[in-house]
Amino acid sequence: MFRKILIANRGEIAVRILRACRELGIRSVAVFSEVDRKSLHVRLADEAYPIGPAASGESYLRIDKLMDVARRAGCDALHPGYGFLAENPALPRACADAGVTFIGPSAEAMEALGSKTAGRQLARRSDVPSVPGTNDPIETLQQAQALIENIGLPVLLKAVAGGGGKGMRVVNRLSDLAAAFRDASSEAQNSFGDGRVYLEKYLVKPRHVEIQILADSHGRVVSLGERECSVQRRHQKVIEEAPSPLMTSDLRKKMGDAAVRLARAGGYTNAGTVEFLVDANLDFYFLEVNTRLQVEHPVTEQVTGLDLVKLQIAIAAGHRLPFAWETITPRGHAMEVRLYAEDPDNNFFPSPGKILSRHAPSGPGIRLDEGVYEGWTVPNDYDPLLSKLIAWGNSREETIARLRRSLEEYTVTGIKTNAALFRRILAEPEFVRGEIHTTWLDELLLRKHRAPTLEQGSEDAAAIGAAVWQAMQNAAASPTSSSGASEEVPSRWKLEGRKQQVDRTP
Amino acid sequence: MFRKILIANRGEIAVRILRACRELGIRSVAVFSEVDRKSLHVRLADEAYPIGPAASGESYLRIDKLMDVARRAGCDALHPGYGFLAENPALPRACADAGVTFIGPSAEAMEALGSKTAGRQLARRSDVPSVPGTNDPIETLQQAQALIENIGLPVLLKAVAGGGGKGMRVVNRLSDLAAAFRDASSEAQNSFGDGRVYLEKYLVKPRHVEIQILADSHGRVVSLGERECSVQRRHQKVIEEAPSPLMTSDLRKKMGDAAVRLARAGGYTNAGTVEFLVDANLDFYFLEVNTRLQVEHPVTEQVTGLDLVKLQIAIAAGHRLPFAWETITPRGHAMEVRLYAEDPDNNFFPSPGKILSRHAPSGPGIRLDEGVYEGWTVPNDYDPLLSKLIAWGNSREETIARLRRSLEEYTVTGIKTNAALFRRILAEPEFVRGEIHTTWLDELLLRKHRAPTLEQGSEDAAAIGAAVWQAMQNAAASPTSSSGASEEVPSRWKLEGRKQQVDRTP
Amino acid sequence: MKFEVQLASPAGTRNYTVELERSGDQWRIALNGEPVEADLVEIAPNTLSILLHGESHEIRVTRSSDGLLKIQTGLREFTAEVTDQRSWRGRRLGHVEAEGRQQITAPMAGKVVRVLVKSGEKVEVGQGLLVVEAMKMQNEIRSTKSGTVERLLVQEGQAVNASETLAWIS
Amino acid sequence: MKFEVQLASPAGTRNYTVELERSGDQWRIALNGEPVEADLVEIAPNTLSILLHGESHEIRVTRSSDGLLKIQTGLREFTAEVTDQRSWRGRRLGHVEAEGRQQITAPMAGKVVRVLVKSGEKVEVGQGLLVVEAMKMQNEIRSTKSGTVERLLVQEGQAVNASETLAWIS
Repeated sequence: MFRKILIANRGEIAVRILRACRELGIRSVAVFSEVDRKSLHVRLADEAYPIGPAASGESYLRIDKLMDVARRAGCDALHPGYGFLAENPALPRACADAGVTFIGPSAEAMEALGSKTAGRQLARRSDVPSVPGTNDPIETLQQAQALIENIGLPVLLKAVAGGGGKGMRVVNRLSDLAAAFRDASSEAQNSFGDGRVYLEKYLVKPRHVEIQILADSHGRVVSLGERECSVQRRHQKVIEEAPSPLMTSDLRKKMGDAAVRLARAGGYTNAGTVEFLVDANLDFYFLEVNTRLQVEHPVTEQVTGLDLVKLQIAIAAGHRLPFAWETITPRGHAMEVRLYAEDPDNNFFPSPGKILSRHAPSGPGIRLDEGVYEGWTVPNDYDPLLSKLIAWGNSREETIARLRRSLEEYTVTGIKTNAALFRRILAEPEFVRGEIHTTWLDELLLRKHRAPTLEQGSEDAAAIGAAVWQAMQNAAASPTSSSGASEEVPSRWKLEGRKQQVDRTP
Repeated sequence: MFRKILIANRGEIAVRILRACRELGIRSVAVFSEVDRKSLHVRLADEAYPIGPAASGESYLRIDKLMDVARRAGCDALHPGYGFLAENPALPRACADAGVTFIGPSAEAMEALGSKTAGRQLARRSDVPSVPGTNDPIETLQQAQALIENIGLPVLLKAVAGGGGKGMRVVNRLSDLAAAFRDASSEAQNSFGDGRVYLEKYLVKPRHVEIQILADSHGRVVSLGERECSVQRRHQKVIEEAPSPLMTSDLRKKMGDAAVRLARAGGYTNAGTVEFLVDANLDFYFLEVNTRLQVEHPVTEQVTGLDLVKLQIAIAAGHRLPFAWETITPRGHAMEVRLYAEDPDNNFFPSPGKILSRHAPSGPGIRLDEGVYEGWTVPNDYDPLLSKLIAWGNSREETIARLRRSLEEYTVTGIKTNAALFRRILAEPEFVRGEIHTTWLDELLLRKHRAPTLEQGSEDAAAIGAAVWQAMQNAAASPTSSSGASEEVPSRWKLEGRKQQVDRTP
Repeated sequence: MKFEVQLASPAGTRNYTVELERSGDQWRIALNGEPVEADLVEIAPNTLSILLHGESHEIRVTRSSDGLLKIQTGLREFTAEVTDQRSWRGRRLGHVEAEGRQQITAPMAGKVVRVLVKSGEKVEVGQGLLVVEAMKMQNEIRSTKSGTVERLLVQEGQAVNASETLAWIS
Repeated sequence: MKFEVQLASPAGTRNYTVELERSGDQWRIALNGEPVEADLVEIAPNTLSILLHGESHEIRVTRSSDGLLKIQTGLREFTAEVTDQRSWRGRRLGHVEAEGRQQITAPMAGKVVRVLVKSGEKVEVGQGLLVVEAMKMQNEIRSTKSGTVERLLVQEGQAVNASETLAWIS
């Protein structure tokens, strides 16, 4: 087993990985950019080293700096997490050169499966059905137009190197193509350092269902079952669950077999995810392979009882997958919501800043994977993912009830979060019935939102609270305040002054 | 199903119950004494009502006040939690009179099984082996002496109404009897309002193993398997786990059958626990029945996947236990540590006070049931239980690793906690091998404690941290400090002044 | 003390009169002229627990940059304006129409990655004006009125702060 | 600035010299005369994160009532006395013996539920003197020396505060 693992990431996933290291008795080494010195992963790691300025291109994406830390700290393995360099074959190559074990697939398997276009080619050869589209990156607008004439609109532009909804644009009209191509390409360049995009047919109202696989270096490949991730906003998953509400044991077997076949064909090792779209006829189409740990891996952990990060480490260390895992049966239902620092009332604009206070939920069936704490400042430079709130229950119904309950307990002040979005989604009858698809949420958000029915008491309490808070502020600001009666005059003048500065209303 | 449940308790268990209510869509009504106005259960409940001064005899033990709140708030059911009135038959009687459903057994079943002496009588009649001792409360010292001559020393004095290690004393020498009798009786009187004690043979190095049962009002009684609670300090459980490391499927079946037999004989309904001692030959002896939810119920929940509080509510509402639960199979291993506000370096003296800061662990396999938050003042008037930290893992080994990892993340300042005790226990080879018994921890604490081997770096960091903290304090206190160089002179004088006030050393 | 409180949320705007009298640690409270049974304590800075006729509510208050208060309850958020009654001048939230010159401001700190319009160009309400990247997401900033781009104050590649003016639409 | 730091824990007592020089947000640090590579930031009030030769440590500091510091690290706790070197007068933690008159103080607030000795009675070190109930537990307060109960300052049923003197043993 390894002695010391370099965690080439930040935020909640770095914390997740160092927890696994600690449970295995392996030392964890964190890296941090200038704005991450106070981040939770630095606080909790055994060791931590600076790797440069905030911009990820100057820090978390710098393979040379990571290798430098690995050498300096004497690491014998490296875990890439997700995002940043996790799907860049240059990282496992650099690790091999430095004699550091990369916890993930080989560079060759990454190239064979991870690149969206190569993955599609391999799927075709492995008899795994895939969505009609290009097999190669698009180089010119003319090329894209020619393809669209072939397969018809709508189409989806996607980053070759991408994931997480970035560098992705739907094209409904030919006139939108140029702008979409430019946007997708530039976002891909900024996010992954690779601006190439490809194009595929955009299925209408499909469901996103993915298969988690594990493959050891002794030829065993197993499927751990599916996750449904159809609730997406602008192609970004926001809720994931296992099992999928639409799943039948027959379909699960077929999709699992297809995923295992594809992984075998690509010589894949370690944890990976094969993403599919499923249509109304329960026909499934290969989408892409994520050659790394997924953000949503906890839902699989909660229903299987397995620790995927520990299994990744064991596989990288050359251990065999015990046969028992091939027959693992899921228990109950798990669901994850991704809490982001963004403002759902204001077009989901990001909301970095200082967390002034927070109350995190806990109790039966609740797991929180996060990289934040009270008093920490969420930087502007990275993903707005704050926390993954994961609920487990005996049934989908109980799981939803627990998520709702824990979202009611969850409070953060100082920054905005999208918690209210989940409160809304979890109350939607369609969601509760499991009738979801990949554009369901975007359509929901276009409908007029009726505010949750609130008893009058809650609004009365807000009015009273606001007045009392103001009275307390006035009293605190006024030096002669403690007796109460004299405080009104100065506070009135303060209010006047403040009111005059307010020159716009929201 | 019920519409509104009165939670006749406080602290973590009140929070646990109100969470179950919320998940079921039932309104929760909290009660609070004067010192509990800011407690978490009051903040999280749907409604909350004051019931008097801090002393529990004037608040949480006042049935009249509880019934008054139930009437005022229109509650149709009452959950007693554990402790306080949970095992007092007067409470279900008062509920019946007020037309409020009591979530627990009938007053008659409580009397038949809950009283330690009546329980022993019933066990004898139900062919359940029990520890030699009295069947009735002891009234005089002479009576006790006569019994001791019969069964021999050592013996254990126990409160008839008791639980949680209170009102309990071991007697090793006849000369200690008088003081032990007085202490046990007075503690029992203070804790339960009932000073009666009884006496039983004190087994040497037995293990404490208890069976969780559920019984509906349609005659079905099921065992949910065992919990081992042998790690105790002064008869107070501090670590509980499921399954028991000593358990065999044969013994589990025998103990489960005995527990079900006893519950049936007592006409028991709702959740209950039958406690046994198990000796080195795997012979088991009935100890007592706890006619309520146990503090340690989460370990059973984690391995069975069941929500015991929701099941209690369903049973009280007249629902049938589905047959499937009878065949439930535990998965993995769960362990709970009880974090108390007490100082393990200072004879475990209680440590109430304000929680200045805290960091609560989370992540895979971790559940935290608690009633505290940063900024809250732990009152001096109740149990020092702050939080129950519960870990689940695929194996006992993984569970212990997760507990250790989460205890390293857990920090509290402002008050002392016994977290360091668990760090010590979880590192003990005997504990890791599962070689524990009910006096194991008390014996461990008598051994000289070698401090955990700490790398020098950690001590260096403490020295540097202390100096920098002091320098920052000096700088903040000195009005001319911001330039740095001039701050030494005033700070030196401040230090001098402070040093002269320090007239004793610890 | 007598306060006018105006609460605004997507569901609408409501006005309340709150009269407060402090006696020791307790507040005596009248809401819209009616005394209410309320017990109010400060749980943490800017967090109040209110028991109102027995119902347990928690209110978190933050002052936003425009001087108004944001009030968070368990499930909802309000914008509140609290004024001492004697300074009440009939001004109401949400009564100012999107008329005249409109200032377009950055909703968060970030980098302008694309400017979609030119000075002098005609724009529709809701039309994209620029794209600001923050937290790895590209966010389109839209016009709040139909009119003409009077002035563009930023260019591509420029870093902007939250609330910084990006353009004027007239 | 130069400080003497004395760290005490059940494992023993150690002395350190820490020299500090502040330059902007950073500290230049020498430990026992040797410069150390350390990066130190304040995470929260009284919580410092220290990267010492790459190792990540977290230190939580609280001042106890006797003026000494309690230092919590992840796994251990120390009592620290920090003194500016020029005021260092050779006074050391733990060097005062249990000699002369001993003051018995309440370790926490609570109620005296039983007094086990009488004034003038001879007691052994470790012998129980009184029982104080706090947080529903009865806690025996023991004599820190062998000698005579010189004075008993409390009686049964009396409430006591933390650190209040309960008795004198001479």
